Amino acid sequence: MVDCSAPIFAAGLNTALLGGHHAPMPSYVVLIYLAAAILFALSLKWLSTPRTARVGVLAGEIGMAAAIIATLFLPEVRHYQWILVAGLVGVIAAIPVALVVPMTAVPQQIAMFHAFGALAAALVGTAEYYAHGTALGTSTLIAIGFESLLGYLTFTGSIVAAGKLQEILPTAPMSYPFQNFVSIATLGASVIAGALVVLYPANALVFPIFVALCLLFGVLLIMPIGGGDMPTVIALLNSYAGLSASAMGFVINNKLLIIGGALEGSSGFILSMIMCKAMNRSFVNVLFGQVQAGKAQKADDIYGGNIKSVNAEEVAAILDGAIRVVIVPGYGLAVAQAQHATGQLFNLLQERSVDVQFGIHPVAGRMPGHMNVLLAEADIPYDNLKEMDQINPEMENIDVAIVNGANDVVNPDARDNPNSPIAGMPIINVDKAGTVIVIKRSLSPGFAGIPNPLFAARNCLMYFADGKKAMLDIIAELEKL
Amino acid sequence: MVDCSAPIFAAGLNTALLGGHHAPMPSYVVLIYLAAAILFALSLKWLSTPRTARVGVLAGEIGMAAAIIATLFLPEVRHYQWILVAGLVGVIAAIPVALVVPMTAVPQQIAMFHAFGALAAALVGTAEYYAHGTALGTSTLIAIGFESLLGYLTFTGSIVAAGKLQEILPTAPMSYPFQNFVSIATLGASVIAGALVVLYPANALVFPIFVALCLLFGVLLIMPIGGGDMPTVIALLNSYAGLSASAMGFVINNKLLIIGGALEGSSGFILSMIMCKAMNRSFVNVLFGQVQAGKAQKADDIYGGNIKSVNAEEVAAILDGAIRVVIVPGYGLAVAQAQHATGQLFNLLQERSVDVQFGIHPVAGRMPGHMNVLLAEADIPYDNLKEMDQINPEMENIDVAIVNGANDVVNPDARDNPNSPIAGMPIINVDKAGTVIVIKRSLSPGFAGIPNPLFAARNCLMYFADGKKAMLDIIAELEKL
Amino acid sequence: MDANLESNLFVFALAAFLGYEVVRRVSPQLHTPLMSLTNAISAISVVGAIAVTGVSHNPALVVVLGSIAITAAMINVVGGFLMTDRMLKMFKKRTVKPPAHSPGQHSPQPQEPNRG
Amino acid sequence: MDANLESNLFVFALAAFLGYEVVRRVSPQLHTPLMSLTNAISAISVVGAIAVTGVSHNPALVVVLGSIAITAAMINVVGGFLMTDRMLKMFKKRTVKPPAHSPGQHSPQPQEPNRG
Ligand SMILES: NC(=O)c1ccc[n+]([C@@H]2O[C@H](COP(=O)([O-])OP(=O)(O)OC[C@H]3O[C@@H](n4cnc5c(N)ncnc54)[C@H](OP(=O)(O)O)[C@@H]3O)[C@@H](O)[C@H]2O)c1
Ligand SMILES: NC(=O)c1ccc[n+]([C@@H]2O[C@H](COP(=O)([O-])OP(=O)(O)OC[C@H]3O[C@@H](n4cnc5c(N)ncnc54)[C@H](OP(=O)(O)O)[C@@H]3O)[C@@H](O)[C@H]2O)c1
Repeated sequence: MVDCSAPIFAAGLNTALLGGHHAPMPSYVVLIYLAAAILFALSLKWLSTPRTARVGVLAGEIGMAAAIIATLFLPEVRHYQWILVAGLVGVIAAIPVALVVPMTAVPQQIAMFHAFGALAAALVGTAEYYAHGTALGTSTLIAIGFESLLGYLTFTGSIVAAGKLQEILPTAPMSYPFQNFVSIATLGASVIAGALVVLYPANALVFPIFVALCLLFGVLLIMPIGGGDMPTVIALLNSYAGLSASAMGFVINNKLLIIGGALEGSSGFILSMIMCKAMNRSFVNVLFGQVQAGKAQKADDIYGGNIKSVNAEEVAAILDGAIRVVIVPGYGLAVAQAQHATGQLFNLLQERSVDVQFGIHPVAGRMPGHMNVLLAEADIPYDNLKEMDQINPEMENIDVAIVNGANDVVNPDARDNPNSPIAGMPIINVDKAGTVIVIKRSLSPGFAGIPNPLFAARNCLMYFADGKKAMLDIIAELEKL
Repeated sequence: MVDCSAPIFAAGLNTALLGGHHAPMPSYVVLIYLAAAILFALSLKWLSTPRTARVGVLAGEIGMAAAIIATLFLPEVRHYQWILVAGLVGVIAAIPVALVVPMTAVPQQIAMFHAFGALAAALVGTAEYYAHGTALGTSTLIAIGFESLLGYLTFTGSIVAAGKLQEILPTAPMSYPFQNFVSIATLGASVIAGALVVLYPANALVFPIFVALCLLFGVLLIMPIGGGDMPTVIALLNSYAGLSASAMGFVINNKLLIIGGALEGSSGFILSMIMCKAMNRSFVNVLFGQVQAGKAQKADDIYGGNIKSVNAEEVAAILDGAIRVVIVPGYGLAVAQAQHATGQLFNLLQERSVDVQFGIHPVAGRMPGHMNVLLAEADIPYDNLKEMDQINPEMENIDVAIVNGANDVVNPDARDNPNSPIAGMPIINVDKAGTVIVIKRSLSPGFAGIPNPLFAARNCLMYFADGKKAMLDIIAELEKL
Repeated sequence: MDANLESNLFVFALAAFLGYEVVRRVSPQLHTPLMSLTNAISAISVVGAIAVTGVSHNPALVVVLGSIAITAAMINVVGGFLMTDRMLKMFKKRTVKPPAHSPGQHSPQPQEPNRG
Repeated sequence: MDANLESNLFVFALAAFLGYEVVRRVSPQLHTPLMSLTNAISAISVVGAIAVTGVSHNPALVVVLGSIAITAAMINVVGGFLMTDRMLKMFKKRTVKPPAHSPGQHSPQPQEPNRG
């Protein structure tokens, strides 16, 4: 028979130390987990184009459902009453929220979902610690440390981010003396507390302190960052939440968790990179709530005497003679909830045989792809939504460009003035169109806080109004023609 | 202390049964293997464009070197004299071959390298069997079975494929009565023998029989397939060799082998798919050596009285008046070794301010990308090598298309005649150019064995000559002008 | 190195690489649904929450923490998938109305382009 | 399921998926070097050959088989990488000669395109 010889025994010991307190999984669970992992990867793959995107969501849902059901069949799972009640509460809480949240509030809603996901990951780490405490091996304790740190900081960080996006919390970058020092000291303290947990797992005091420090660090990390940078931050928190789930996978030795978490970890990371690149800012820059140095021109120097303002009737007359029109939406469109009115104008113009395209800047609005979601909500076919690189070469053949609530993403200074704070950020070249009509409520600046020479350009007309009202008025005037 | 309790013990037992006869690896070896695996994936990723391709090769080489060195440091590795001598013999044997093999012989050389790689995988499986035989668990024995089956069949199969490509073996599809039955019966017998190995590992007879059957099956599988299908077959054997290495990874529980093998497994599979698609043939079709049904038109009906033939002087005169020229190379260019002469013509035309592009069909020649390698050898910048989809839309603006040794890939029947045996295969639309000059030795058909209505087209001129000689003669005439 | 840790490291590295390759192909117009979908997927931690809650010999504190984790994770799962799908449902290939259909990329009546 | 088998299955599935994603982006003009490179990489079986040859208590037959395997695998490794690099060295971005440089995509002298 089999003897308990040294190498075998050592292998058994290792298994016991790292996740080995979980019984080996039955084969069918492993195979279902494997299938779920592949479905998750396929799900992201299929999301790459609108044509297959919904199949992708379905794949993700099936993978998730299969994984949950398989887990319920694990032999060691017993407390079904707790599990089912807790699960049901979650489902019932989520459905109405997910179905009614307005599309303009998607960023903060994603942040809130994150907060819950990260909380779950952190709580599982905590539970593992309290369930097995001293019996855990060093590497497992380290993994629990990562899981908790990332989970708890993402939890509070995401709540702060959501608060800023919903404007419950002040959106301005909040800075106070020694701000970076305090943040880094808190992080340092959390890491030390975490190390103490690993070294003295039996000490009842260090774990709660560790948790408190992590929660605090999440707040300190996000609080100083300005509201406009929140989307980048959310993508980054996305990444942290994923890494936390991955760490949990290391703790309980579950490959599906590792894969799901790693997929999100890299996805969030890439997205925040893409956003930084599209804004021409560095990562560190965003994270430390700094605004890029550079001398913006004085508003009065630019605007003084050069602003030509129009009303709805005049805009309608201009549109009546146009053949090719480009609409460039921006954050103001979301604020004004003007997507449906914009859709109506689109339909009206199309009925009048005008060729209408949308020019979508990658960081228009407050999160990547924000404008696409809003315009899709207004039933605008996505074939008519053109990316920056597609629309720019056409711009010289465009008769009228309508800028609705966008500002920084059409600021020619970014292209032409190397001293501008947003120099180098690629823009949509509306200034190259025949006529530009800019709809916004005032001459106040956009997210970057700098004036926009476009407004004073020879071919630019300002229509000062709320984005939605402006659209509806233009439609009314156009219908009279 | 730790007790030898049931679940822990079970885990230890499993470890012993599956790959557990190898001592656990030192951490640094594991980390180097992990780095090597990532380098392999990066290597393929960087190969995606010519700009980064050589960095990709370097990454692969570093990964491989690191993995080999780390393996030499494994504690259980002892017989250094054997290892070093054997390795050195391999290195010394490979270098001259790799450096002198002509670019036209690359397909068969790849097949030969395959044969060696697959042999190595199969021999390791065999060695594992003889080293641990009866002590191996069922799943390990199954993995050894896969490793040996795939390894040995790829070994003989690749040699046959190389022989056909080198035309040492007859290139025609060799069929004999009950051919498919014999092949499938041999496969069945190998599988049965493999099952017997798993069931009765102690029996000294079954393993050699199993090996012999696998070797035989490799020959029977490839022999009936025509020489022109060899590239597809080689891609498929590529895939098998990878899967065999992966199976070895399962046997000795080495993740690096699993990853390296899986990367090649999917790569070979995709490539054979791409080739089948570009030829509009089904996979099964290729594998069973079948030629697609369909009625080719009679050659005499098409060609009779419609062939206009030209000589080098006339071609030079036509080129002298051309502004935009496309050269479409085919298998004949490789046979004639005409790449350098073609490069000279390219340079000469460019010096005369003619815009010269190459139109590369994905299955021109006898392996994917074959033409690119040949033309690159002749120093033609790859920016001037256009893919089929890039060149076709331009074809109507091209003055002269020179077809050098291509036939099937410019056969308009594939596009226009739904009854053609190659109907549906995408082609390069040279017939849409102003004038087409086709260089080949005769009116004999290409790989698909069917006549080509292009040769009888109004705007087509035939220049009957060897591909290289034709190019040199045209150059000589052009230089006189 | 411990065999589990070893294999987990390989799995993590491969999955992160795969995620990178897959996600960077996602069209920018779908970046918001992407964030929402990966968010839902990372709530796979519900599996861990169930495993930790379910074990019968665990102390009450652990079961309570686990149950809260299940609720939180399920909110993320269900909310994330539903919201993603709701967004994607809005992405339409073309409007069905015939007048909106015909103009397409270029104006149907051949007219001289005029500027402004 | 045995833990090793489990993790090996995950690793295999992820690597195959990753290979698929990476390889299908490879430009068709590089398909031959690709075949040659993956061929070289799959000769990673040399690692297995070394491991099996090296173990001191293995019977002579095993050591001989292993040594042949090492030789065969090394031929594949060295030959594969060298040949791939030799092919790729030939891929040039642009010829350096100035006359060949200027014509580029379009003919430099503005002339009417004539046909044939
Ligand atoms: N998308 C992302 O992922 C992301 C992430 C982080 C940061 N950002 C930053 O956000 C900015 C986005 O640029 P953007 O051009 O879309 O927006 P923006 O530069 O922030 O400008 C928005 C404009 O909308 C106007 N507006 C506000 N409410 C309005 C209403 N109800 N009706 C009409 N107009 C209204 C504002 O002017 P009035 O007040 O005069 O009306 C403002 O000038 C960029 O600087 C980008 O770097 C984007
Ligand atoms: N690339 C791949 O991966 C791959 C794989 C498998 C199969 N195939 C098949 O191979 C074919 C490739 O098409 P293709 O157009 O390149 O070649 P092809 O259709 O096989 O025709 C080659 C032509 O070259 C001519 N030729 C031979 N030696 C020559 C020489 N010394 N000088 C000048 N011409 C010479 C031959 O005509 P003469 O004898 O009259 O000179 C022949 O018509 C396709 O049918 C494809 O499906 C390709």
